[in-house]
Amino acid sequence: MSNGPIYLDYAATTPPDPRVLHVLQDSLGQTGSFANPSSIHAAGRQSAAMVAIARTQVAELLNTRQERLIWTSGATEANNLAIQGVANAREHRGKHLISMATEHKSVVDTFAALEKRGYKVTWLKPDGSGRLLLDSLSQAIRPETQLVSVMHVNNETGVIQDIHKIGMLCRERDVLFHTDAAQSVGRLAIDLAELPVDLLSLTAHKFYGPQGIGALFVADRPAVQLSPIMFGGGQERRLRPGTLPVHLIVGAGAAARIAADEMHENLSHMTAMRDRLWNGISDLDDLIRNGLPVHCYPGILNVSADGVEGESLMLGMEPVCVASGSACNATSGESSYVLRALGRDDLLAQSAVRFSFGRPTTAAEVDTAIDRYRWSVEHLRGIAPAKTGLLLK
Amino acid sequence: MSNGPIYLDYAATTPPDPRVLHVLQDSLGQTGSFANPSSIHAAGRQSAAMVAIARTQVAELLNTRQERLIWTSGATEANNLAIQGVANAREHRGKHLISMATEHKSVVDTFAALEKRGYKVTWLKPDGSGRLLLDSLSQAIRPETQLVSVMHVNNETGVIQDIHKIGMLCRERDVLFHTDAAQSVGRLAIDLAELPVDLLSLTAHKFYGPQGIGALFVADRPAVQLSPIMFGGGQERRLRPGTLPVHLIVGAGAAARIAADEMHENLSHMTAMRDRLWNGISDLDDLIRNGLPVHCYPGILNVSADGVEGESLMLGMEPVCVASGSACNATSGESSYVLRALGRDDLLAQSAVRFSFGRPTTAAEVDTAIDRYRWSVEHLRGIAPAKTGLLLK
Amino acid sequence: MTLTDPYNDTVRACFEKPGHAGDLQGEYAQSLEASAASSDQGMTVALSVGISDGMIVEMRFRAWACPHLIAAAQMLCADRQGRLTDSLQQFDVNGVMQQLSIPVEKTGRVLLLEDAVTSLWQQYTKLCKTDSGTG
Amino acid sequence: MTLTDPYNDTVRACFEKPGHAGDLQGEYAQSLEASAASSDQGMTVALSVGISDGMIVEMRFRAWACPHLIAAAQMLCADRQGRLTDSLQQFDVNGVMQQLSIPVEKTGRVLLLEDAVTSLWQQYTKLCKTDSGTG
Ligand SMILES: Cc1ncc(COP(=O)(O)O)c(C=O)c1O
Ligand SMILES: Cc1ncc(COP(=O)(O)O)c(C=O)c1O
Repeated sequence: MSNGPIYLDYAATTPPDPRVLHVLQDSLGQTGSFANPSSIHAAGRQSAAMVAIARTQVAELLNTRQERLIWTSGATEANNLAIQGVANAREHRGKHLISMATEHKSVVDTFAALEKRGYKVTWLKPDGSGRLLLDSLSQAIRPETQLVSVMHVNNETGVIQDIHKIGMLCRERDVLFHTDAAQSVGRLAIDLAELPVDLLSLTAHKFYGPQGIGALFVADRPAVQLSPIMFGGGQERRLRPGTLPVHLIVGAGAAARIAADEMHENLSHMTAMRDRLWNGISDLDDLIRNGLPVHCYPGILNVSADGVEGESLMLGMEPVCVASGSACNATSGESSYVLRALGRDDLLAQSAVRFSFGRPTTAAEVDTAIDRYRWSVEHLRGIAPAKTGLLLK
Repeated sequence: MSNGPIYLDYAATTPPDPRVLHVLQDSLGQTGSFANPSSIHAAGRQSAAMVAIARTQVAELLNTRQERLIWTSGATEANNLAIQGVANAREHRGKHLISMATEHKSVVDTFAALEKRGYKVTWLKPDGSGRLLLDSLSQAIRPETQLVSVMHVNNETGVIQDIHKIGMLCRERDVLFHTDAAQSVGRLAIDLAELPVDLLSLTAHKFYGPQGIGALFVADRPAVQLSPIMFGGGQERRLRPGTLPVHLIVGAGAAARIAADEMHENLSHMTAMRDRLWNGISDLDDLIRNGLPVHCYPGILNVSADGVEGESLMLGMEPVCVASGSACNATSGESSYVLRALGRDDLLAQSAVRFSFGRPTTAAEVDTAIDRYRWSVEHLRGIAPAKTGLLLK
Repeated sequence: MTLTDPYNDTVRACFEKPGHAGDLQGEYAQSLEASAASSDQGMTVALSVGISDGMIVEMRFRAWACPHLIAAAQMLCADRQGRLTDSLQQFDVNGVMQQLSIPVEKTGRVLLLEDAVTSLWQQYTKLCKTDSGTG
Repeated sequence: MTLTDPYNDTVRACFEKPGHAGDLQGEYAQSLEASAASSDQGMTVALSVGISDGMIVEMRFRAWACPHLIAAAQMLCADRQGRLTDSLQQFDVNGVMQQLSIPVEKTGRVLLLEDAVTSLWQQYTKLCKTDSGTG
């Protein structure tokens, strides 16, 4: 790995844990079963049994029952199913929805699509630390409000929302509550027996499971009505059709079990890596840490550097792979709407780097990241005009 | 394998080809890349390059260009995206749609959902051989018709529709044409440079690729407008959001290449296996072959047996895994709507067995299937009342 | 890996060798037949008994049915054969379902069998009234 | 596996060691500065030239820009330094894009650089008219 890329982008996606890899291989090979779990023959029943075990493993990670989970292709689909599903099922009751400006694209764009269909969406802004103020939520809820969707851990900043309090408020006011927990499931303890959450989205590739499989938790309450967004066979309680991908589900189950077992240890490791990195760069001038550390998941460190352009910063960081505050698409030139919602201007948002840490992250990798970050910031500031973006402001 | 299940249900799903397994393992391991192909860092770019290669491999199988393919989680999603997508994008032009009674559930139920939203759907019936009569299609097309959806190969009977002629008729009449080719891609030659098809659905797990990955082909014609059914990142030309599952895509690509290389040889093998099976059972009394053989894909043989109950037949067939003409869900008691559309009554539809063959199928397996089928039919007829279902008719 | 096998060993054994399937082999002073069918499930079960001196000497079934119903019919015949005709009065639906691990969704099918047994018993009591003294 | 690396070797080299980044080091009879910025992309590029006897003796740039634009500025400065001021008249957008394999979507950024060069040349010709005879 000495000359290869150093991956510090675990918030984007995680490699399958070696133990999950093993399970995936077994599942794809002779001891597994590829048959359609809906088939009534012996091979199908074996697949169904494997799917049931995996469903229980994911349910246990969240302290819920396996029947509450609907397999999807990932969190994007789970978010779409939750939000479109509630909106469509409860359309006759009212067309007001609430979410935040700092949600993931798959939530923001889904609500935006509903806006085009005539729904009213209230977009709440976080305070400067990235958190939702309960008061602003309370004021936004109206009699015709059907759903509040607020993510658990933000994918760019790591900011953790208090989903317990948000959920309590929603229950009091008789509004459904969805949370996109793509960044927190398998990373932070989540107890769905305790949390007043109606719908929760997750995706296995954020906790060392395979890509292409996720789930939506649907609480067992009469109010939680969902319409499917896709139609077909009767799989997944008629909420999500399609042949269940057995090996992916088995892999997700294995990943969930490992995550449950090692959560505490993983969190300590994340904290150590993050603090090491921050200690190594924080003496640079004009850095801004995005997201108030005390409210942040320790696996993510997001830093803006005044006077540095995002794409160049990414190149300077090589071979360290990190995420940028400029859009995924280098040429769109769009800067992070999440960071702008936290009060960063365009240039500061664009200059942001998201470091994110994983189980395999080593101190040596972090040290390389420190070196590369320091070099890049100093190098680019050396090239930049005296007053950054002067012409633009 | 002597005592284990004998799998003759390749129309439901195929195991990954050993070469695909190898590719999947590589892709998940050190030589692969798990990074998000949308990430701009080196690891992301490596993933993007792998995805591009796989996209080309699938495109080559269909003789089209890679930009025409949208990755989905499978054919169910591709069908939903095609049908809902066209309906929503062209709603203002007209709300009439045409499909067949013998389509897969993921097509039937999607149209049924649109019917609930006020669309008019004309459901065409096949003739007794299972084929669509072009005349009936021609008569069904109205000025406000937006889309015709007719599958290529039927999943229960193997009946092949003449999608060339159907597509030509649609072009003449200025109607979009979608075909669910889940059962034909990788099995029959498909040349999208020649075929007048606007939208085509496929799924990798039907051609020895992994489960959980499929694609929608979208023709490069201005008329082909699609609205997404899910919202999120800008992936897949804004038509299908979500982190691309790299290993699944790489696996689908490898499977496509193998299928292209070995199509002819696979087809001969299918034909030999099917004919061997039919020769071994056709002397039994009162068997009906569903789907006119001359129009059938040879990998599927569907046979009804008078006087035999479906679920019992399945148990009698053990350890041979085949599909039944009764619903997947043994207790729903619903018999195949596809076979009923071909003129079979409830009891004959329920008694149907779908044998389907794959690359790994051996003559010995087919011989066991013959033995078990003969035993089961004779055994169950021996138990049955003299006049089957007399009380019901 | 435990498979969720829908058929327990008794069901499998009854299905494989349903010794009481078929028609009555002997000639009896009294023989009765009854059948029941469900239109939604398409299941049909027919029972026949050969009775002598208030005893069920032979009991047979025919069925166009799923393995559970076949097994239930086979078990019923095996159990009643050799017993007093009175035994046709009782049919323990829950007991049968438990012994054969029949899923609850299939209760309706077991009730078909109960219908057929009840019908036999009713025919039998009618018969007794007609040629009184034989019973 | 070939990676689709968005940066070719020249871009990487210019980015790594942009020898012409910074401010003019020497003192010149004539020195000119020009800059251009795009509001949508947030890119800024500033050029400065030191001129003696109609020759570009030194040319420097500063940029808040993506690697392609940094490389283009660096290449420009390296190329023009030591040449006649006339060379500021020409700027081959296509040539630069080709040499640096700049994706077509970034054309706007290269045009920024052209704007800055053009501005330099215009300032220079104005200057020549004012103190005519020096040029
Ligand atoms: C917060 C959040 N929500 C949703 C998603 C989408 O997940 P997926 O890629 O599984 O669709 C992601 C990651 O991509 C995420 O970070
Ligand atoms: C004809 C046909 N269409 C669609 C599908 C659905 O495919 P998938 O399981 O990939 O969603 C299948 C198989 O299940 C099929 O046979």
